[in-house]
Amino acid sequence: MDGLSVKIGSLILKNPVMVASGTFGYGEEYAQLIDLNELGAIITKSITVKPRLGNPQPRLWETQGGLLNSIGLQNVGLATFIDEKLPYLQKYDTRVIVSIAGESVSEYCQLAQALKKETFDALEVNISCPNVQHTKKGLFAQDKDLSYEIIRKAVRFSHKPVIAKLTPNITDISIIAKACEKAGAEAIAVVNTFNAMAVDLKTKKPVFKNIVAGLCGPAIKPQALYKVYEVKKAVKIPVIGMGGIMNLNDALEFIITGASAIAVGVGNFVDPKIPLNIINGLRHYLKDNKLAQVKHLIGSMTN
Amino acid sequence: MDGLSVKIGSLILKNPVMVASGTFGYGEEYAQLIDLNELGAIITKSITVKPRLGNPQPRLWETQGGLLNSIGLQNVGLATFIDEKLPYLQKYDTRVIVSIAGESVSEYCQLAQALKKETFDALEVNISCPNVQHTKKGLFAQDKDLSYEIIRKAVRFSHKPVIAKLTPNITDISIIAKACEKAGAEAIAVVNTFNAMAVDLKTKKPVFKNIVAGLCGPAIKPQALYKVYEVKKAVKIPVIGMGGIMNLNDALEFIITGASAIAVGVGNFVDPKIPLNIINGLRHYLKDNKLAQVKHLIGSMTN
Amino acid sequence: MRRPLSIHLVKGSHLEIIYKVVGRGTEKLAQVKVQEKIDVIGPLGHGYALTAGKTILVGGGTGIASLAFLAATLKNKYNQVPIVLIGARNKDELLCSEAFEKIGCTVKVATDDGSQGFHGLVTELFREMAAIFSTHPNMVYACGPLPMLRELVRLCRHFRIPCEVSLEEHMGCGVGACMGCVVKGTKGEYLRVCKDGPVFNANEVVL
Amino acid sequence: MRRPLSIHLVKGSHLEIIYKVVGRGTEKLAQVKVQEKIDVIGPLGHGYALTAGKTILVGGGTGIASLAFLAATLKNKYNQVPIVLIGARNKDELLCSEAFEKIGCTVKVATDDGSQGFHGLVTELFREMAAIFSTHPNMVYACGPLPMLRELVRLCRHFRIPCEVSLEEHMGCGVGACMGCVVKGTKGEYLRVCKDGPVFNANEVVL
Ligand SMILES: Cc1cc2nc3c(=O)[nH]c(=O)nc-3n(C[C@H](O)[C@H](O)[C@H](O)COP(=O)(O)OP(=O)(O)OC[C@H]3O[C@@H](n4cnc5c(N)ncnc54)[C@H](O)[C@@H]3O)c2cc1C
Ligand SMILES: Cc1cc2nc3c(=O)[nH]c(=O)nc-3n(C[C@H](O)[C@H](O)[C@H](O)COP(=O)(O)OP(=O)(O)OC[C@H]3O[C@@H](n4cnc5c(N)ncnc54)[C@H](O)[C@@H]3O)c2cc1C
Ligand SMILES: Cc1cc2nc3c(=O)[nH]c(=O)nc-3n(C[C@H](O)[C@H](O)[C@H](O)COP(=O)(O)O)c2cc1C
Ligand SMILES: Cc1cc2nc3c(=O)[nH]c(=O)nc-3n(C[C@H](O)[C@H](O)[C@H](O)COP(=O)(O)O)c2cc1C
Ligand code: FES
Ligand code: FES
Repeated sequence: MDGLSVKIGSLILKNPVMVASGTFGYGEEYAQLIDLNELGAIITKSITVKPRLGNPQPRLWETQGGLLNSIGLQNVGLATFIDEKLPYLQKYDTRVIVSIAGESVSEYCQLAQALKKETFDALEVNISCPNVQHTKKGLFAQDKDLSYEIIRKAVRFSHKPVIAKLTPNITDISIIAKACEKAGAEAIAVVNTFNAMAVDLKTKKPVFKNIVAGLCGPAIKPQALYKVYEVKKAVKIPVIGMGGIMNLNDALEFIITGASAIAVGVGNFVDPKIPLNIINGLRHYLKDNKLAQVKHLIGSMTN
Repeated sequence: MDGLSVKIGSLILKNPVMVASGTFGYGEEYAQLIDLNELGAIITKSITVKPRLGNPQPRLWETQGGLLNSIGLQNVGLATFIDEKLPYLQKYDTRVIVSIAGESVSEYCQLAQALKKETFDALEVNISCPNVQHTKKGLFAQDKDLSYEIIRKAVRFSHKPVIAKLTPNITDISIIAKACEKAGAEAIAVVNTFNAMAVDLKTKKPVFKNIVAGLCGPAIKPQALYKVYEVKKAVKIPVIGMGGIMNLNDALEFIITGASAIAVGVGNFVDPKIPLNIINGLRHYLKDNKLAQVKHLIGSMTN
Repeated sequence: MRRPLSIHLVKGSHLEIIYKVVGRGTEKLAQVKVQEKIDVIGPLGHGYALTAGKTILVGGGTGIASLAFLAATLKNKYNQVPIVLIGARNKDELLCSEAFEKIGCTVKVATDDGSQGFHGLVTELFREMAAIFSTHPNMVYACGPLPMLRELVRLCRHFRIPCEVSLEEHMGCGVGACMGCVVKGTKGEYLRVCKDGPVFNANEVVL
Repeated sequence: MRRPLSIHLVKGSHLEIIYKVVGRGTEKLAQVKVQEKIDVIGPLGHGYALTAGKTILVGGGTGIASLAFLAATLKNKYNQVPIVLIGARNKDELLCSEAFEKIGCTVKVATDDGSQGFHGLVTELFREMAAIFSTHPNMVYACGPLPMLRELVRLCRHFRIPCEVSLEEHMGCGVGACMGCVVKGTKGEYLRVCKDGPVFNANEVVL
């Protein structure tokens, strides 16, 4: 043991570095570029009951320090995921966290139940994707009652540790975090992308057909960090931090603020080695600072 | 006339380019660097009833594509503003918009009333500064009733066109925008800074004593633009757009999305000539695209 | 974020690329000094399906860059050189024609302003040629701006010539994981330019 | 965002600056090529208050850069050169001592590791000297890291020597408009490093 191990609820990770949902597919492509066994965990692309086509192109647009995406949850759907994607991931010595996204409470139940007998380590319940329609009023994760209900049922039906993934597009994220904690979530993942948009000046049209898209990347890091801080203050369960993490220092900021683990999203696009660089960096950081365990760093921020 | 003139409620500006509150002081310092007469309007640093010391240093921290600030509304206070700062600004051939910030509804009334007999063009009511305490539950601009009340009274007591400046730290900004419109605001300014933070890894302390600080700059532009879009859809009164505007193209994105005027904030720090460059750029853009009036561009986005 | 670029030519252990400076990324690339190391991932996706016999390459703008490697490969494999049609705005923006001539290709040029070769669009040049072909080509390979490709695919359908197009989309991961770089497929599904392409058979995609 | 840097020396129509590459901004600056133009605003704020008679300059790290210009100015104006104390981590990080010697100053060096001159902090060197001064200096001018300045100001108070310090803070506008770059003043108010400083009398500020 090299002191990197952390606990997320009942889940023990060999190190606190994950790859974020939607940026790593189901691992296959990146397996050719890095050793997946090194990762603390892989969070899969969110899957839906039926395969989803996703949104029309363009789906990506670079902004200063950030990336806008409007994928619209294109994915292979539950059945193909179970048949083809999950078996592939099971071969690796890393935690597999399956992300699910439903269009209604009952779809979440269906997903959780169908996955119950499968072999993987935790369920991330994505109630915060800005690129698909949730309710008429907004995202599930903007409504404390719906958040509670979805997480409660996911916990009940899946029999796996449940991680609730929240949106930062909210006045007070602590209310939703508390509702999810009460519903039985073992951890809170913070954050999904920020609502944003861009205009194509040549056509005077919004770049994205949906107008709104999700902003991620270093641009949002200071905001994501503050959301982690707010959630950490509000709940007792562990927080998984993400948003613009590109290097060791970014990861340390999140961990010191209170994240028990972190995830790299768009960083994988910039350089697939970033997660491994962070893991190695943490190892050196512990040694250089004579710390035995990375877990002693979690929430070590003083004022 | 060169086609740059726009109307913000009852206020006519010679061009749609303003400088944002808090980034331009009371104009004196920048007068040595650029010709203030060229500007569409100057929005002054928010003033409070009493002079404010502001927050302890550090107050600024650069992030990727952004700047965190925690000034805490340091300002000379109402009396000195009226005696020393306002007379200076009145000498210039530009619109002067006075920004006010109160700690309570009654302070806003006091500010509006005291300014009633002074000569300036509009009142910007800042109900959205993240660096000072508003109510126990959050910012004034996160509460639709308080927003309504403050704007209503500012309109009644000041007898000037009132601009409501809103926070982006909210689930649904359209609710607040509508409340302000109903209260008699002639325009909505969007956006103030985003809640964010940073950790100093050397000390493992938050960079800012308050922990939270306000993020501005190009990093937030896609988010700010979407807030402008949301507000524009919700209200009939004009919108003043700001957030990361650094050049002509940024300004055009905001105008095409629906802003009747735009403001440059942290851009002034990077290059004090940015507002003038945008004004000149707009002039050329109109010519190159054979457009008579910049106002025809406002909200010209199609889908 | 990384920038997708095509391989222009392979010379021994060297790769050549040709690119146009259009924004921040390519500007930075242009500032890279000789001997400086840069980090590259590739080659990614799959290229043109090689076809023996008479082939035609149609390129517009920087799109032409990726076709030289194809021409060289076709020559090596089948000992037959393709006919090359190059479109450009004007004489000065014309790229690579020597590279093709060196390979031994017949090169025909079209410029929008008539400053060299055919006066008009490269697709118009193609139409004129296709109308009088003695033997239909086995394949048209094309790379260039979307409007050019769209028109070319229309013409190829009309003349019943098989056609492969190399497409561009904004990319995220570049390896097929993020679903960011899609184009609409003819079966209604979205195909990834980075992994399923960038070269597609014209029958596979809706442009 | 712009980066605040001090003027090291003025030579005719040239300005010299000395800076340390610590992050992105100074890295970029280091890549600027000879003859390339950069945009500069300045000089901003106000410098040291010139004092005739015996003066001492104390500098640590890159802080020393701003003191050479002061030394030259004092010499020109009063025809008297200051004593200069320079602190550095080690011999290799020592800056500018020749520049001061050229002006004619007596230069004393302190290094943390004793690799040159006095072994210890420059403030310790100062204390030893101050204890045995025949005539007290009229002014101590100092620029360097905060802990050094803090200790120096304490010593100056103790020995009743007037002292001016040049301070650093993260800056926004750089012209006095944004209130971003403040230090606490002794009257409880916040002073702007960019406009009210960067040089302050030690009595004005709480370090
Ligand atoms: C498969 C493929 C092969 C290509 N081969 C070549 C080549 O050989 N030579 C060449 O000059 N160009 C080629 N391009 C286009 C090249 O990738 C873009 O010109 C380049 O990405 C522009 O980056 P920038 O930072 O300079 O421009 P910016 O405008 O600053 O880029 C902003 C964003 O837009 C994206 N972008 C801009 N233009 C394009 C485009 N046409 N396609 C995809 N994304 C774009 C960038 O990747 C970035 O995310 C190719 C594109 C693809 C998809
Ligand atoms: C009045 C004044 C005079 C200075 N004179 C000199 C000089 O002559 N030579 C020299 O080498 N350095 C000098 N400095 C320090 C110099 O400004 C910083 O080293 C530089 O800004 C670091 O920028 P960076 O982008 O390389 O570092 P980064 O760490 O990437 O900078 C990130 C942010 O921190 C700010 N920052 C970092 N260090 C400092 C600092 N010490 N003071 C203020 N802001 C900082 C930057 O401005 C930027 O906003 C001076 C500072 C001040 C305030
Ligand atoms: C292309 C792309 C696709 C994404 N898809 C999903 C998804 O399917 N489910 C999900 O929960 N989050 C998704 N996200 C959000 C990321 O998991 C992550 O929360 C966000 O990007 C912030 O992290 P980053 O700044 O490191 O990218 C996606 C992000 C990107 C860029
Ligand atoms: C240093 C600083 C001080 C500010 N002070 C104020 C203020 O007093 N009142 C206010 O309404 N907004 C204030 N703002 C917010 C700006 O007016 C503007 O809304 C915000 O910075 C977004 O624009 P930008 O990204 O162009 O800077 C301040 C911003 C900065 C950077
Ligand atoms: S760029 Fe990610 S799938 Fe093609
Ligand atoms: S940097 Fe703005 S007041 Fe000093």
